Amino acid sequence: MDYEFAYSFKKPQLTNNWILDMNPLSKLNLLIILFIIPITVQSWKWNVMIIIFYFLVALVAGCFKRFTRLYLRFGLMVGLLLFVLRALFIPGENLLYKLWFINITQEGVDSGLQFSTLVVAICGAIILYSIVTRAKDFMYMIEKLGASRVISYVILSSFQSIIDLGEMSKVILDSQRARGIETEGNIRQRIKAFIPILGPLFLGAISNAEEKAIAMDARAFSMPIKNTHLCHLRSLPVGEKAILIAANIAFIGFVVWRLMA
Amino acid sequence: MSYIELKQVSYQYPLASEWALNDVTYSFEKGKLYGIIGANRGGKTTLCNLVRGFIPHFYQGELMGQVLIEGKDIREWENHQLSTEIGYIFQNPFSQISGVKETVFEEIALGLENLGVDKDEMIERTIQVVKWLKLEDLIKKNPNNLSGGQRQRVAFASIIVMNHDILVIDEPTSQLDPSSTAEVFEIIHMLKEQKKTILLVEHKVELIAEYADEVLVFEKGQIASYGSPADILSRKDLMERGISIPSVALLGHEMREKNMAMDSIPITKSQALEQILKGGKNDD
Amino acid sequence: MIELKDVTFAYPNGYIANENLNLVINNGERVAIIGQNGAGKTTAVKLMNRLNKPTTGDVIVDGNNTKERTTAQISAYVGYVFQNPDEQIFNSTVAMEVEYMLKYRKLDQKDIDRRRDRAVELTGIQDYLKMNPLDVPYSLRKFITIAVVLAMETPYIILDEPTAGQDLQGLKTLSNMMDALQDEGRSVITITHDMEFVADHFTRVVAMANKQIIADDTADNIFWNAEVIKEARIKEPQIGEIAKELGLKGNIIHRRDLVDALSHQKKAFIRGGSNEKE
Amino acid sequence: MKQSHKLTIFLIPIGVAVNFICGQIILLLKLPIYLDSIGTIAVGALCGGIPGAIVGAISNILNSITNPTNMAYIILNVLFGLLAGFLAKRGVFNSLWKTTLSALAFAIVGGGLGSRITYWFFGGLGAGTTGAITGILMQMGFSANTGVFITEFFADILDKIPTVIIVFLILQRIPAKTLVKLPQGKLFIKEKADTKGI
Repeated sequence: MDYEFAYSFKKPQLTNNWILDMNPLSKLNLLIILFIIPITVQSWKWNVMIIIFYFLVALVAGCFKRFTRLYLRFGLMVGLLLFVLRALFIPGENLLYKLWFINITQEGVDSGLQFSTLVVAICGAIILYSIVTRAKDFMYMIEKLGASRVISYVILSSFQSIIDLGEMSKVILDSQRARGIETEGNIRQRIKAFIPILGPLFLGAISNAEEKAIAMDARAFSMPIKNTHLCHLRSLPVGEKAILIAANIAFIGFVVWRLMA
Repeated sequence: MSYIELKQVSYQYPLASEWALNDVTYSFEKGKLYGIIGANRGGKTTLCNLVRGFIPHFYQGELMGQVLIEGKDIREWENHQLSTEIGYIFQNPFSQISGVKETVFEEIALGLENLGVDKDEMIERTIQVVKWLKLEDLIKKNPNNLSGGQRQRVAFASIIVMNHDILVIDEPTSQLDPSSTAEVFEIIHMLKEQKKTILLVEHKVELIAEYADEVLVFEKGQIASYGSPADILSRKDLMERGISIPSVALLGHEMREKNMAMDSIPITKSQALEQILKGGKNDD
Repeated sequence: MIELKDVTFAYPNGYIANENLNLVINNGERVAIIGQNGAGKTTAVKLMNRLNKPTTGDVIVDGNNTKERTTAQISAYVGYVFQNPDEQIFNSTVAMEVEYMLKYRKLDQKDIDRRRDRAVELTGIQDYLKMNPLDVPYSLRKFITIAVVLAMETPYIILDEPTAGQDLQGLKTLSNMMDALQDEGRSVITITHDMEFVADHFTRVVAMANKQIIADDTADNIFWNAEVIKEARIKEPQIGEIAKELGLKGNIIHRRDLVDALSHQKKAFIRGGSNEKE
Repeated sequence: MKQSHKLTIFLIPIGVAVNFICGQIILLLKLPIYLDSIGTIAVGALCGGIPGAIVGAISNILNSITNPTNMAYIILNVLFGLLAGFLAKRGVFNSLWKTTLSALAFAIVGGGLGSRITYWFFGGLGAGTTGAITGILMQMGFSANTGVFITEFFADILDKIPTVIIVFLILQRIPAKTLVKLPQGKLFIKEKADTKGI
């Protein structure tokens, strides 16, 4: 028996990385600040600085690889596209290049740079938050704020359902292939294969949901009392509280200053 | 003393044209293991749903007669009260895992969280169950990645940790291989030794013969026969009605037909061996 | 004929599920594949209809190397009934489910009717044709997916755990169905944990353990082979266990044989038996 | 908690997962459509507008983890769920032609309101193929406002027609014994339903 593991639940679940261990709501607070700054500043240089800052945070939090993979993909797919669209299509006075019926203008390029860095900077806050915060910790805090365990359950089991149904769809694909349904043929055949895959997936999932409802009920899921938690988070350390207060005051000061200017 | 009592109970599922249970009267006593057998659609699972209160609390439909749990009508029990009184385990190992916990240890403790048990007690009780069911190797694993047999053992642990006096177990092994089946039956055996009241639906009559105190045969929504395993499972006429009996019981009948001495029809392997050896000696 | 020649199968992630499988299944043969979960039974039968493509070695189905065909093409030869019927059913009535592939293959209506009626008769689901398949009880739902495969009239039929959750009536239907198929010269390959079912209905048994075929023999030889039983972690039929404990000879696994042996060799076994007991 | 609502709790995650998995199936079958609101509309139809809206909202939030610009459109997914619940009550999903017509209603939300959102948040040029088409329309002389409406409305109706037809086909196939347990399930039970005991 691994008592060390079993008794580890007595203590708060810590990773010993101060960013990861920060309270989910503190992190949320800080990232909301980072979310709003680009909107108030409206300068692509600031946006770039904030974007670089996200990478640093990810590095310190030890999630550099995971964050970079997600963020780069987003930057390339969405950020780049937003830039290109504006550069190509926004009309203006200063023509840089003419291509068939498309006019690339200085105004377009400027607006593209401004807008795409803004979107990437804002979205970085959300992506970073999803990387440095575990869903179950976030839900724990939401429950502490008074939400019912049903809400946590629905959100957390959505994640697992995506995995489970993904696995299930592979099995179903196999079973329909085995039956003779062509899934690699021409487009008509492939369209025809959609219902035979989605049908059993959805119908099976519903009957599983029925069983799950019963199974969870058997485990007192419908108990009308407040539940306890095996895993808990530590209460806010003084240092973290201080950082939060300082950051919020600085932020409000900053916004006021920008509005005055 | 009767613990669970059914008085002239009939039940029809919504939209169904037939009664799933039809005028069933029986009383279950405390601390016994009831083996429930019968052909499919005989009413076994309906009985489980009824005793656990899923009928009428989850399934609608028409319920007549009375189901009394500890003397109180099932309709008067709140559903959540029943979840603290009666444990329920069923065949599909996959839908019994919550899907929201990352380790088996947390999965097992989930029911205690819902009951509002405080953390220290929760940890102790979970440890106890883990040790009791020999799940030590699994506690750190993700319950969503386990095999069917492992999941079923975790499902048992997740219910046992809640410490019910009554357990309703519906075909727990029908999706498992023989070695997992043996593990599950070891668990059921341990529960029986703890004097839990158990209603066990199971197709594998060999196992019912081994473990049950009483056997109920369901047929077309009614209790066709009931009695001790030795009485019921030795009856050859059950076969003709589509209900299996242990192969050693059939062996006993065939030996009798060949005029070989048999004091009684065996229902377990050890009884069969004993009978054969004794019969042989008597003949000698 | 289905032929597995030195087949090894590894998943894309590198995990080897089957090693050096060599197996020949002839037309009209009935084969049970046994062994505990994880032994590689399901991956092995999936090689037969190309759901799994051999990593090395070849699988030949009636002259077709599965490497050169799609699963949908091989499905004209090998019918496969999955363990869980709910992973396949999607039509709104049982009849539509059984007819779906026949219509997909654009057979003429007369042929469709004939095949459907035959498949439905063999599986005993006549009364349910107009129902939603998911309203049909689970144990019978399995027979719907069997009927779907039977209607394809393939020379080879693979059944994955057909006995799970079946009662005596279900077992009887299965047994009659297998007899009828064999009479038509079709092969049935069954994965099962139910050793009584194997003892009663199969002569040829393939035992698997640890990704490999460890024995391919008659049922009685398999159940009397202590090493195979141990390695494949099988629970042998009770009759066999009793015969063994009594020290009887002749690889007995059937009730009738045990009764015969007991009535004929009474003296012999008593000596053997009492020696053991005392 | 009412019995019928109990099952809803467990269907919401399923709806979310179906929204995601449809995308994966489309990818597997290499089909040129999105179909990312089947789960939302199906749950909306079966369990009511609010559960549908919750499925839409959760799906949108999870989608936003990889592409946060989706967050701007969360209201659309919420409205799809509500609309599905409403239309189901009006019996729309009980006939194929009404269902097909309902694609128009979904496209007015998805394309109409969606194009407003693209206009407000992204000046009409959102990220994605529709953005490129809008751009071309703008070059051809349409205003950003009109351009984005035209492209997104037509893109959306192309997506919603197969979506609602698939939802219709799925709803038809749900067994009566399950339908009776869902809040709006009774709307889909056919009259001569015949189920034998379980």
